[in-house]
Amino acid sequence: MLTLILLLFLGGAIVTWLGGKLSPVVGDLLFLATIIIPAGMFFTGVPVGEVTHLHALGLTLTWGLTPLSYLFSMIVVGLGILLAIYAVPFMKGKQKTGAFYFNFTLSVMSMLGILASKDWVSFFIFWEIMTWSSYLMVILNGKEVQRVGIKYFIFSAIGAYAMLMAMVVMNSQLHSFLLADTFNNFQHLTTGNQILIPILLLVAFGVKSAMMPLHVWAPDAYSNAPMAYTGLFSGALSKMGIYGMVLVMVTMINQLPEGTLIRDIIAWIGGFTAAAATLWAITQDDGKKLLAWSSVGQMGYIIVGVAIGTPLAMLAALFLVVIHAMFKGSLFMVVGAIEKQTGTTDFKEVNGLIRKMPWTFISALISVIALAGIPPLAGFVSKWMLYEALIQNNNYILVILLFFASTAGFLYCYKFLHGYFLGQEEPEWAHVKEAPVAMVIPMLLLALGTFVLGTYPQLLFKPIDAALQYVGYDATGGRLWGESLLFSQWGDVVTLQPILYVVLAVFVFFALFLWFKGTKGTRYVSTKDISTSGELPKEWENLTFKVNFMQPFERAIEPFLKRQVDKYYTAFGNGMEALFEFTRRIYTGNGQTYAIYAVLFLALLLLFRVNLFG
Amino acid sequence: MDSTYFQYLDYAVYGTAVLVMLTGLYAALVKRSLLKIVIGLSIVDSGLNLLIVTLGYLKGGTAPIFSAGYDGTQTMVDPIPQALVLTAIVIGFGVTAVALSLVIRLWRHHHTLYIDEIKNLKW
Amino acid sequence: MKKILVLLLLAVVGFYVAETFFDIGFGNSHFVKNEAIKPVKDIYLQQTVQELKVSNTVTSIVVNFRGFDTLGEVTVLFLSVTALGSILYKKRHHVGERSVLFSASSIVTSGSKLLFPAIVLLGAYVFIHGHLSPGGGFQGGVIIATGFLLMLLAYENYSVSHNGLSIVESLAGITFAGVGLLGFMNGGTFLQNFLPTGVLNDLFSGGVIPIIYIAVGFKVAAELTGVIYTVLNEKGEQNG
Amino acid sequence: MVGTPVLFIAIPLLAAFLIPLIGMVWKESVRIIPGLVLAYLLVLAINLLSYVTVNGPIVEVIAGWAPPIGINLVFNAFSGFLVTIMVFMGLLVWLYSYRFKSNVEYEAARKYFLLLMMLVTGSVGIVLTGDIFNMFVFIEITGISGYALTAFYTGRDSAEASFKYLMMGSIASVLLLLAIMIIYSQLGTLNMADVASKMHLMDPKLKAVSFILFVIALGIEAEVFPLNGWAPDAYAEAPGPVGAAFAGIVVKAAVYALIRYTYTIFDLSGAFNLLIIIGLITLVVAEVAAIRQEKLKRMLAYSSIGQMGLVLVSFGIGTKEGVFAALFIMLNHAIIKPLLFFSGSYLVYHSKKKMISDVDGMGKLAPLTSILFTLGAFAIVGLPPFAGFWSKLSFLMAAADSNMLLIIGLILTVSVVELVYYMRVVNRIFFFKRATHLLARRPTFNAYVVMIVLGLMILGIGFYPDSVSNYLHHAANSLFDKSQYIHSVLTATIQ
Amino acid sequence: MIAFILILVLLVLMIAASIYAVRQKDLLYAVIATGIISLILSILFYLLQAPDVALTEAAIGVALTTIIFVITIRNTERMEVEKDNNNNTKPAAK
Repeated sequence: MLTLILLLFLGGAIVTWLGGKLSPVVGDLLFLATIIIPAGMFFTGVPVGEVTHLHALGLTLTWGLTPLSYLFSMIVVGLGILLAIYAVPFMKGKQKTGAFYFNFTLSVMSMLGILASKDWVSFFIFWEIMTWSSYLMVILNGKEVQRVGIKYFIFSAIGAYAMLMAMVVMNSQLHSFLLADTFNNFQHLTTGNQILIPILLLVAFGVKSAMMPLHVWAPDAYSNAPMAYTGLFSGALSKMGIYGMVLVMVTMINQLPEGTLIRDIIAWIGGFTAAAATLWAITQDDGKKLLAWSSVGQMGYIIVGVAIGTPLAMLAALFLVVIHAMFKGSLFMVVGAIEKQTGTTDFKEVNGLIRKMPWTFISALISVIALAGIPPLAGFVSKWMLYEALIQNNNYILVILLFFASTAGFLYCYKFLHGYFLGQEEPEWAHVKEAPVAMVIPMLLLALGTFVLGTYPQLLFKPIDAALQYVGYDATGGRLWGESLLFSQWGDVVTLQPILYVVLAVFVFFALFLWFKGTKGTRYVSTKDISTSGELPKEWENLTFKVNFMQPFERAIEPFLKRQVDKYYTAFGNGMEALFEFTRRIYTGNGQTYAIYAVLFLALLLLFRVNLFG
Repeated sequence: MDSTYFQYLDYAVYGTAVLVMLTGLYAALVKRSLLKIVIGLSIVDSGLNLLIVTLGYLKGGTAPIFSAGYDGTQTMVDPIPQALVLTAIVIGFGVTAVALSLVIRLWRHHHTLYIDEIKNLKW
Repeated sequence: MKKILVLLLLAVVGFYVAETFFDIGFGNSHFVKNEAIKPVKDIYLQQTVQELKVSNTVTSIVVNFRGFDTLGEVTVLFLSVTALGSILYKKRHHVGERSVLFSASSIVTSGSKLLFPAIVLLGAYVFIHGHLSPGGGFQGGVIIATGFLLMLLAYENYSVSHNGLSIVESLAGITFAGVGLLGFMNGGTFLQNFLPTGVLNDLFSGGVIPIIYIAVGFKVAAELTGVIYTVLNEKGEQNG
Repeated sequence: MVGTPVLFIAIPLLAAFLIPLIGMVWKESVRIIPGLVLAYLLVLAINLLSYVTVNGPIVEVIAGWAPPIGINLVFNAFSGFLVTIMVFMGLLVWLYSYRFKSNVEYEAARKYFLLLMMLVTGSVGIVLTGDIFNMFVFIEITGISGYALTAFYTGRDSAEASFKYLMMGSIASVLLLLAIMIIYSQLGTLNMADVASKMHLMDPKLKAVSFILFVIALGIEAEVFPLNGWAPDAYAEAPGPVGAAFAGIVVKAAVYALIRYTYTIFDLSGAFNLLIIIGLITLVVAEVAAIRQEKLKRMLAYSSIGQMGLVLVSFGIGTKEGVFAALFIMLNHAIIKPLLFFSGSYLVYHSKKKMISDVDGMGKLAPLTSILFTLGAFAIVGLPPFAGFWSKLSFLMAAADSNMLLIIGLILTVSVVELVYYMRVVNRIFFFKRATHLLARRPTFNAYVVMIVLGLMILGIGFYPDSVSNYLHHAANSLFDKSQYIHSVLTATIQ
Repeated sequence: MIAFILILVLLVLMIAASIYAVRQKDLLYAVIATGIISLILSILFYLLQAPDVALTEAAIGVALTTIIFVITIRNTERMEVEKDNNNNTKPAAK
């Protein structure tokens, strides 16, 4: 069944691509069918625990789902379907639709494949398919392909090759590629490899989950890919790194004496990622970039949770994994819709869309609230639990760091909301209409999902619980989430509902208030109509008040921003290229020189004959 | 031919062959003219051929031909290196001819045989 | 600087190569003294008389024992003619414009005319008697080619038919390979002798060996003539 | 059995001698006959290969003298496998250039196809022969065909490339003859199996010297690092299909020779380490040089050299898995690199300088060619699920089994470099704006067929690697079983 | 004795000829020197009991190789240009 689903995806991708050549409509329909039919089959037909075997090159490829991967695969499939529906109107009239559909489908397939892999070989195969299909997406719009695309690919390749190395080393000593075998027999590895392999794997997964020194690809790649894909990219694809990290943490690191040290380091890296990425997000003036940095930051939270590794922290992390997929998916869709309708995503240019695109605004609002971690939405639940877990674990400084990140996060949340939707309507955007229904519904659904999960977190806790128990966490009393103050104090059935009702009432009240008050009496001034202290602004000066929106803040954090890792990587890259350039001058172009090399080599070998051959 | 004198030659022939090869190789590696390089390579071939034939030589041996006058007692020199050298000479000639035709082509193209001028392809 | 480096390298290489050959030794049996080592040359020297009835051992090696090498070797020559033609290929042929090495005096021209048949005959003799006396297909072929060379140099307008050359060359080559294949069909292996070997030191002895050597002779003659002809026809743009 | 190995040599030679004759009356024959010959050889190779995998090696005696005396050809699983690849590639190269050269005059076309056929024959001879000196002769046949083909286009700098090639080739043949004679002077035989069985009797000093000479001589042909200066020039300046033939056929033969000497003939333990060292250096330098190239074909050439370095490292591991991986890499390289050369030469066909920047925006003009190029690029850097991945995986597994962690790390690092330069080209093809307005040349029908066949093979091996792994295992076992090789050759009789 | 001296003289001549061929700037003389090397070589072959090889070397090395070298020199340039005076005499590259 699983094989069939993957094959359907693969075949569908090709058929879609070919069909798109015939007629765009056929391509659209085939694309939707390709995503939805196998996805439906996945929900209905794949039992957890069923195992399929394939053989290749003397290796056995084993496929099957575990509770943990089932949790992740629901994100993939769910987000995949919604984004597919969203993508059809989004891509209408654009070029390279065929390539988009093809890579989209392959991405979904490869992610499911990763989750279904029970051995490292197929894990790696799908991992690489995911990498190159997402790479092709990143460069799809043809902007900055050499810089952004290559950067993404280099980092992905470093990660993938680290994984490749780890898996062949494990295989050479344990004679098995099965995930379970390598985890269970981890102790049989030599001591050096016991350190080396988890580090390699953490690098591999750290790249995909944009862990701090390895994150530099992420903001560019996220913002450069088509928005219909970025939701999947940030929401699901980066979660594959988290999936791998969870596996490594609970299986390998736990068996290491140095495990706690590694955990601490990773947790700190995660915390730092969260804080720094948040600061970066604040300074962005482009919605895409802002969300991209925000994604990196959120991954930082998740990494902290996974690294701490107490049941509560894991619970929080996995919860955040799911809802991050939802609200970030929704937000990227929002940006995509704005891009589609207005043609730009720059805060400085777009504003006041609240009336033009109300439904988009509502989904953005809900998602942003979830992102900021404000109760009663789901973001709050996960963050609360994360802080709680950290405090239980005596990681007070880390808590402060995360708290700082979280608070700073409000700034960019506000900036995002304000940038697009609030403020004056510009006449420039008078023609803008609400996005097509097929684009609005997926984002609304996702936004509402965060709402529902904030209210009934048990819906999600149950599968997470199953997953965690599968990877070896003992549940006291059958449910891990009981450890959280949030639920043990207030009971887990009603939980946050009272708060919710109050908030909802206030919300509805304001909505009604605004409805009745209407827009009468509002004075329209140009957004550029600001005091210039007697100096006449020049034509090209953009004096929108959103320019340098956060200037004081930016000035405050300037010293941090100066130290970008990106710069060091670039310098390193340039240095390498210079070295390479130097190296290739060995080939002087003079045939005689080559002949001299040959004689030189001959002389060297003859001189060192004894050392070589005894 | 008196074989006693040949013991003094033990190293002389090999030494000469190697020296001739090295001289040719020196020309091929250092001289700037393409033709000189080809000449050098053909000198290397000469030295090599001498070396190989010398290898097959046996003191007091006769040529490996059972002509009518052969009495069946004399030792014969090793015929195999001779056969190989025969092949090598002909092949060497073929390669030299190709090399010279390339030299002519390069002359046509560059109007110089100075090898430092002929490096459009590099790095 | 470069010269010194090269000299140094050559000294190292020369030292080791010379040392190796001094170790091997000169003029005596240099094969490793061991019962397992039975040098192939002894078998050759024995079998050439007993089996093949060819008195010139080098011939029997070149044509029969290691005849495959020779097939490859004539192929190399054949290829180098082709290569020459391909490398010096020009779209327009300047027929008759040949580089002149020296202006031949009448003595030279008439002398060449007289010498030419003699040289060709000598060449033919050499390759027909290849299995009996020193010489053979290569040597004879080269001698014939020298005859043509003489004619080409002496007579500015002397030309060799390109088609004729390639017909001779092809037929000779086909004879070689064909005889090889006939042996394959008759005796079971490629190039195997399938004719009666006759009596030692007889002109008609050695089975297919003379046939192959004559083919080689024709082929080499045609090919070398072709080489010279091609290069000669390459009239330089300067210095001419 | 349908034929014997000697036909691999005899038939092309016969055809080569026949072509000038038939060409006089029927001009088109000069194009067709080489193709027919290669097709026949392919059928022969496949038949013999399937026979050999079941019944063990075929040892063909030539001129009726059993092995230590005469020359012999050995068609076993290892050599047969390589021969099959080579003949197949030869056929594809022929098919590709069949119309490609249609604008060339009769004389030039005759020479081109003749030389191409002899290039394949020489390489096949190198692989098949069981005699040291005979191998030298075949190396020379290959060499001369190679020089001539490199210099085929008169307009370019091809003569320069060819001259470099010839210079190195001449040095190689001198060293090769020296090495052969040293062996002969000690063991009194030229037969590989015989030499191998007596190698332990040889003075270790002489053994080492002759091995070193062999390594340098064959290393020049196999494009090992300090000896490969000629290679990028020759690849880049030769006509596109010939570059593919070099990558797919000639280098394979040279590597085969090197491996045959290391594994079967010599018994030096340090030889494997030497292979690893030179392989690694070759790999690193070639890939590093490739990333800074401005011309497409040169880049592909350096990449090809790098792959050969990887093959040598893999052989140098010295285990059966290592050999398996090396053969797999060779197979993949033989399929993928020609595809890259074929499609790449069409992508830059319109330009005179053949720069990498000339591929800008070709994705729109020549979508199929571009996609095939991309497929090749993805496959050669080892992205799953294409063919290159499996060979890379098996190589890494073999290396890991021998605990060569540092080497794995180094090779993977170099792979990143490789990825970068291929992806840069792919990006240019699809996402850059065209710089010139010259029209792209449409590939001929034959070229399409060839490229699509290669593309399908890449996909086929990628999705179903078991389709070839059986042959590879047989080949690896056969290379590894030295005593069986010696035995089968020395007991060979006239069939 | 005579053979011994003859061989020695030939060897010395051969080395001398090869060095001359390498050092001579006039390529025509250099080629003739290589022809002389071949000639000496073929005599040496004869003395080393290899008449077949001697014959071949005499025909190919002395006659043919020299001739094609000479033809090539006629078609290209006669004097070798060395680096020392390249500013003056080196033909301008295209």
